[in-house]
Amino acid sequence: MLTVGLNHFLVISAVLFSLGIYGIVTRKNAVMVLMGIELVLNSANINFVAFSHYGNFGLNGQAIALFVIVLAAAEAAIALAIVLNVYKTFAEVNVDEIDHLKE
Amino acid sequence: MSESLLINISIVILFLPLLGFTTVIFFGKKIPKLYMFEVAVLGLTLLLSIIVAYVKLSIYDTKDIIAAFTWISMGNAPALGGINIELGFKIDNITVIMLFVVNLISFLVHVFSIEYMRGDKRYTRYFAYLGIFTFSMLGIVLTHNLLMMYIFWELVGLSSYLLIGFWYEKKSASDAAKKAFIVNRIGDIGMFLGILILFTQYHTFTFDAIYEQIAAGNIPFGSNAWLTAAGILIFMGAVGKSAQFPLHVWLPDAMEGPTPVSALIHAATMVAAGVYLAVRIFVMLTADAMLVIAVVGAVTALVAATIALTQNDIKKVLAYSTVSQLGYMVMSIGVGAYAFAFFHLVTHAFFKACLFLGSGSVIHSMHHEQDIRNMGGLKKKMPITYYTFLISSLAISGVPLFSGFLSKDGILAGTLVFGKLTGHWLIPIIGFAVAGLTAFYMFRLVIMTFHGEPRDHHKYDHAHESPFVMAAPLVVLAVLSVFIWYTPNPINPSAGWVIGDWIKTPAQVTPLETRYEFMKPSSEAAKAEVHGEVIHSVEYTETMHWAHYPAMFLSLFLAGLGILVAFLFYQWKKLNADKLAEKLQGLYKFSLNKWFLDELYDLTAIAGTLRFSSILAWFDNTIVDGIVNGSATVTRFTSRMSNWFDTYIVDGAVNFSAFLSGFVGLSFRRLQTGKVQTYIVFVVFAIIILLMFFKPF
Amino acid sequence: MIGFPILSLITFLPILGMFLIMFMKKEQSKSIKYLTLGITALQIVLALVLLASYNYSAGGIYEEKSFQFIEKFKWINISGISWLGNIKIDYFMGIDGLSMPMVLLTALVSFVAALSSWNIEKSVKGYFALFLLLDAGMMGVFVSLDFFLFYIFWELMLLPMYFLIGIWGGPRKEYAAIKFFIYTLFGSVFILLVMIGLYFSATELMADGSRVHTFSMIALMNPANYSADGILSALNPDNLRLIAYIALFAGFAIKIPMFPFHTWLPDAHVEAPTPISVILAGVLLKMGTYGILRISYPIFPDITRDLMWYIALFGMVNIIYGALVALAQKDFKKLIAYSSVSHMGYVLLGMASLTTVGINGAIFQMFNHGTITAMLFLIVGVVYDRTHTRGLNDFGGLASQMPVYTGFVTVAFFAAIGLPSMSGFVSEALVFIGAFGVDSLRVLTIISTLGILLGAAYMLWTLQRIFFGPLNEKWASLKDLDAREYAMFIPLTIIIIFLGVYPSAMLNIMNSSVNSLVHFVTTTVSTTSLGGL
Amino acid sequence: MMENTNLYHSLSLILPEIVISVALIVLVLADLIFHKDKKYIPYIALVSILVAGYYTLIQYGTSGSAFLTSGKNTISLGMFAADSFSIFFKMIVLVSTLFIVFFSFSSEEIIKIKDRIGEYYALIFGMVLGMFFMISATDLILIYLSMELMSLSSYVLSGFTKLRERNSEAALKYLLYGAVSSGLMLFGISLVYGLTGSTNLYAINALIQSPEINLFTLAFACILIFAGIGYKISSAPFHFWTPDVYEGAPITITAFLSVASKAAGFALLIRFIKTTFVSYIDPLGMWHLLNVFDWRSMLVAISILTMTLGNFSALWQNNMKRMLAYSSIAHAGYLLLGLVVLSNQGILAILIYFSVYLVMNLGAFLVVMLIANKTGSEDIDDYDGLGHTSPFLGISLAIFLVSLTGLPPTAGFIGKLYLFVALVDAQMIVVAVIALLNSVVSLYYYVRVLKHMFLTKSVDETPVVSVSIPNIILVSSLVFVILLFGVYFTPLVDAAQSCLVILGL
Repeated sequence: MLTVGLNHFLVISAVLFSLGIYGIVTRKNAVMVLMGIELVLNSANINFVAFSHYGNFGLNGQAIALFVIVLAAAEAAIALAIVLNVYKTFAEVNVDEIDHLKE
Repeated sequence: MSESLLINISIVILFLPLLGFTTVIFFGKKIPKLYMFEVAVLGLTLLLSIIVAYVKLSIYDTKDIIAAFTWISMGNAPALGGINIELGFKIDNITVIMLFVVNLISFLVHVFSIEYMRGDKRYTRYFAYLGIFTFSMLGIVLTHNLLMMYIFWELVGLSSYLLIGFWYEKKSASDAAKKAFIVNRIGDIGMFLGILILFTQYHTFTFDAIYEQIAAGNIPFGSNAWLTAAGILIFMGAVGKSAQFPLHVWLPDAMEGPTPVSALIHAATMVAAGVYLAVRIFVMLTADAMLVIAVVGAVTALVAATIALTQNDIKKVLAYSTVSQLGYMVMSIGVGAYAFAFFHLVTHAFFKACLFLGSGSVIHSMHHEQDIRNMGGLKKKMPITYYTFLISSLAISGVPLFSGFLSKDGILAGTLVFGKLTGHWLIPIIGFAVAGLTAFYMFRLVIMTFHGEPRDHHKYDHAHESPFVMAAPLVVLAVLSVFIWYTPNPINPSAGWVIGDWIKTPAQVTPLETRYEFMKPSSEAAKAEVHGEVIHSVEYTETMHWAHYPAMFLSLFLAGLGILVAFLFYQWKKLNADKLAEKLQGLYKFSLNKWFLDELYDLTAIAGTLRFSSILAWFDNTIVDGIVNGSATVTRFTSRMSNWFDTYIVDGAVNFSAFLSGFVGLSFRRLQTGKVQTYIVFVVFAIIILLMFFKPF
Repeated sequence: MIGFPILSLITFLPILGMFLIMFMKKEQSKSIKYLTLGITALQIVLALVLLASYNYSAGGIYEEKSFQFIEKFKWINISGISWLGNIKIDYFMGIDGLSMPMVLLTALVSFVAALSSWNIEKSVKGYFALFLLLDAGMMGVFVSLDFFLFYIFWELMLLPMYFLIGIWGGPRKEYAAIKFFIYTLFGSVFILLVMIGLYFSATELMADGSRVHTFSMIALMNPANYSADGILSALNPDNLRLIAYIALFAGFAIKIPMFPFHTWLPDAHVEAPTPISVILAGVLLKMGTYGILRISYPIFPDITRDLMWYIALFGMVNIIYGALVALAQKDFKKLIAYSSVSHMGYVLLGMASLTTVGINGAIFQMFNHGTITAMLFLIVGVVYDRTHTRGLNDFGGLASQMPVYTGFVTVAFFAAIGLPSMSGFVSEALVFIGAFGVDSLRVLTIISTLGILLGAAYMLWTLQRIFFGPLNEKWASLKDLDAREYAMFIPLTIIIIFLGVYPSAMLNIMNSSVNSLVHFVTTTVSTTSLGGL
Repeated sequence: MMENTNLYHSLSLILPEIVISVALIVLVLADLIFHKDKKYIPYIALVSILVAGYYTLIQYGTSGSAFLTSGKNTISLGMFAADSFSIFFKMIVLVSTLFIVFFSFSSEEIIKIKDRIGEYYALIFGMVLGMFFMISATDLILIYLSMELMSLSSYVLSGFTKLRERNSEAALKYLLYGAVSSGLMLFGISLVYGLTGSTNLYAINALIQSPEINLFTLAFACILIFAGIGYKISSAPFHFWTPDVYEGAPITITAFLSVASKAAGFALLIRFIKTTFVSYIDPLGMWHLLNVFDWRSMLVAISILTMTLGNFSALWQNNMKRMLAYSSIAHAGYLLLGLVVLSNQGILAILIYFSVYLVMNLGAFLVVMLIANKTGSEDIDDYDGLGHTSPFLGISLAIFLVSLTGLPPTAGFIGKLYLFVALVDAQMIVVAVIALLNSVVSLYYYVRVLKHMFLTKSVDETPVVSVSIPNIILVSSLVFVILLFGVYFTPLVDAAQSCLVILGL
């Protein structure tokens, strides 16, 4: 019987992390990029919780995960505000096109 | 008159012309009459130098008077000991005779110039320059050390430069001045190096101190070769100043200066300074050095004489004759005929000055015509000039009863002895050949100028005898070209004052093994004496006796032959010079073009240096500046390696910084795309790369 | 000895002047000029006061007590628990025979340059303020005995120089200015590095018996002050003294400028306005050689002895190369610039000899080159002011048009050629005598003497091209010198000739110090152990 | 009881942070209350800064750890360290905030948004609060949280004025880049947590000495965490946001980011490495690291890369702000040099350098702002002839730039001097040479500005930039400080010397 162990969580976390990075790098829409960031944050969260659980480190890890979730929410709020602002200025949210500031 | 008074008067003699120079150069523009002050100053120095000469030769004739002071003192230098550079004056017989000669000729030239230069727009400045020349020349004469010799050596170079280029509006004049200075510098470098060798060893510049050390067996760097080198190098100074082969090329060009200047500087005094220097260092010359000197002198005498044969410019002929005669003197030093070298210097000074002033007189009356082919028949118009010129020509040709015969005969006898004792027969052969050539070209000159029919009637008609102030110096000098001033016996100079009493060949101080046999002392007693007169070996004395008459008759014969041939060609037209020239066209051209030496130098040394310098300048601009700065060349080279370089670098980059910043900066810039996702990709890659490099195993 | 801090005064007087100028109105250009002139004149007076009370027999160099007019007090003194952050810097000034001639030179050249700045019209205020700042920096370099202080003054000159060339210069001024700036900065970062390295390697004994790290040059010279683990201590088997020496030397060499670091010089000179060229050639170049003599030599005597042949080699290359390149120039000013390269080669050659005669000659040459080249650049300036061209082939026959000027030119040119009776001869002769006396340098010296030939060649050729021959009709209305120009030329001419006739006037000042220097450099064993610490 | 003392003690240690938090609340409230006339709001900010400064300074000499938790091995595992090191950096942050408030008075960009000025200051105080915690944080979670607090405020601020496209673009880029960086860092933190079971730095220091630690994972985590901090201090290769954001953001914020947030980042990095990885400090002040990760090599590489990249890229810039951005990257490289020597001497150098950098960089930004106020341009080409028409600004900027180059007699030289002293002391000569050559390169672009101001003739009329009296005083005081510290730096070094204590070993 398959026991779900630390490694499984770590694999999932790694996959999520990679997907997040992939999303950040490839998505054109700013909102999609933001979602990629969420994936990265949550992959870390999985780590925290999993380590906390399997490593007998107490509840610290899970508390951290809560902090991160809250912060992620705040970040998302600010991010969406900024994206909105960008949309008002550029009339689009394609991060590829927003490259006026460069060499 | 006490010794100190004597030396003080000599110092006054030295500085009076400087006073004249400063006065005239600063105030001459405001007070044009000031040139008379300069002439008066020279009159005074002449008077004083006659007094000094008289006192010295009559009272102190065997005693040298020296006064010195410390010029630079460096205290007790580590590892070197006390370094004190002394300057000072030495008065011996040679000095006072030179003092007299220089001042006399200088004074006469001053007088002559009053008329000759009249109307020149820089009239007063001319006299100022003469003043500074006289000062410098007297400095050379009076010095007791090599450094001061070098200092004044350069100063005469300066005055010579100024006077040759006096009419600087003419390009040829300023060219000649420049050439004179630079060619002289070549010799001076040698002289300077020679002085350096001596100073390094002895920490003094004083002649006597150096000779004492050498006599004591202390030779430079412990090697006779260095001693020889020192002698030859110092002699290089003489090669430059006395216009010896191969540095003689400046002297004929120097004739661009005013003719009285040529008489004073480029015939009688300054060019003789080289011989004077050689006389001064004679005692430290090794046999090898002497041989070199003899050969240089002989070659110079021959080369110059052959060139003089075909020249048509009156001053050029005289110039080459000067070079040739200087060659004689130098050769004479080289063969050990010390006294005759100096004697010839003195006699030559008078008759050559006379010749030049005579030519000046001719040129003046012919309105600056210098080509003898346009002269002729001037004898009637200018009798004083003609006779003085003739007397001097006889003197230079070595005709008895004239001074030149006395000195030249001595030299020729000396070469003959040298040839016999050492086997170097070529030197006497050249010596005698040149004697014949000299007689020929001098009389060619005399005949072409004064005899026969005038060839340019227009100029001839305007020709006239020169006024008194020009004629008088000629007469004085011509008179001084007669034997009686030097010896009562017209065929034996040794019976006279100069050779018999005043000038004695000094014993050499060089290590015995480096001397010629005949320069070695004849006895143990003589060996101990440092400054004594040389007491020649018996062999030498015998040879001298043997050589006396053959030399005299041979030289007489050759001189006579030369004069005869000259008359055959030019006076009586029995022989045709032009036809001969055509027949021997190659030789003729060779002589006319001065052995093509100027061309040779132009093509090699001068063009080479200029070419090299422009290559270096290019090198400096492109490569040196480039490498430190980075260079277009390098950039271009690198650019070939990659197209990318071409596009981004070569356009803008000229120097290394741009090259480097182009490379680094641009590649960095390319990363800055403005696309945030690209940046994030870079971050991810950066993390991976960092991990690869800094992973712990 | 003088009661008041005369060295500080002579150094900071120009800074005071700079502030005064800053508070003057733009329109008062005449008063600004007179103020500057007055300040430089005052500097000369102070320098003469120094000279009057100068003790000729005091050696200086490595012995603090034989320096003169010493001003020393604590400037920065940070002491922590351990040595951490602990930097002791003294405000330490004093002069000896090495610096006295340079102080005189700086005062003189600044004065002359101020005079020749008279026809500056553009932003007068800024020009003279920067000019005075530059002056202060130069003076400071020559009187500082603390390495740190020295370095501050050394760098202080860069910026004013940059602006003076960059704003008031010729057509390619910006390029020349930045090139100068970059080159010199490049050199000085090496100096900085070596300075820090030295700081760590040596300590100074304080009055209370403790030992602290120090920037004092004099303390750094004493091998007994080095601890065995210092990276620049000869006791340390892995010491970096050779590399440090080369780095330091390179830093100074750029200023000299030594081949192949010299290429900034022609550009800077050609573009700089006349007075700045005068200062550049007259004073700034000397700082390089002064630095080597003051710092490299006594602090690294062992390496100096090892490398003297190479220094002489570079001296020789400078002499010959500079002269040859000068020969090919078509621009009057560039020619003079390259002649500077050549003439500074003599200084290097003389220094390399490590003998009293040679080093005396080198320092004397520094002074003489200062006066002579200053005069040469003034000469270029005079003709450029009038004709606005510097092409050697654009002239001809000026001698008849401007006889007095030609007279001064002749003096300056022949001085540059090294004609006896002018100061340049004595120093060159001493350099050659000194270098020739050293067995290993003899061949180099012999080759170097070619420099006097080439020097004569390019100088006389120039003289001919500009002044002789028929008058170029274009210049038929040129005026001869005016009173101000007389005032620039006469003092220099007098000094050049005076020192040529009586060189002891200057040589006596430096002689004791040179003897100490030579003694110190040739005999000091750098591995003397400190013991303890 | 125990817990309460602990809490009170902790609160006394975070008094400055409390002041900032209160000020933040007051500002928000004031913004609501004075919604008509908001001209008093900046003064509230000023007063708060002064009060916070006061409370920071009186902490001098105390050293303690706040919010202790009783861990397994030791009892004093606080997550907040109050020590002199943090006081120094907090003062740097406060001083720069003070200047930013002054700048904001006269910045045209900020004046245009005066109706939102309350939010503006509130956000700035949010940043300050974040920085304060960053400076003192000794727990990975506090580190993460404080960084996020600061970042979130700064994202908004960089696009705050919304006057031009570039504001929004800067905000978006900063946001995305920052979020990804903090995400990476968080992932790193989670790995560290997994390896050690703790987020407290002291505890981690003890735990990673265990031989069972997977060094590869640790290295990965370290690099990820460094990526997070490296982006804050804009060290290569995590600097890419810097030029774009600096150019796009309002100039006051750019100045603030370039000094204060960099200071906080450096404080954090130093404390993180020191607390987590040092095994012991020898009497000479050299740090000896645990043999788990080769920080020194990595930092050397990154430092050299950073300064080289910053300097060489700056050569090409035509926009003053962008050039100063690259220059600030280069300076981050120099500052990292102080860390790579891993010694107290190096930290001292960093402290000194930062104080100097604060003055000269703010000075440069101030002058650029004053010029931009008038001309509306930050292009270097538009500076042509400015030195002649506005000599005061020209000369001041020249002095700031010379100081940034590091030439004596300016304070910038002293900063560099101490850095090189530290490097030579640690015998890292080659690195020192590279750094010195870099500073030669930097001369090019700084002098280029001088060239445009003084050497180049303007094509068209150069405007005369007049400066108000307060600004003259402000600029002159900065110039004065630069020159004073250039020739007399004893007080500066003394202050820095007394602030070297980093709580822990």
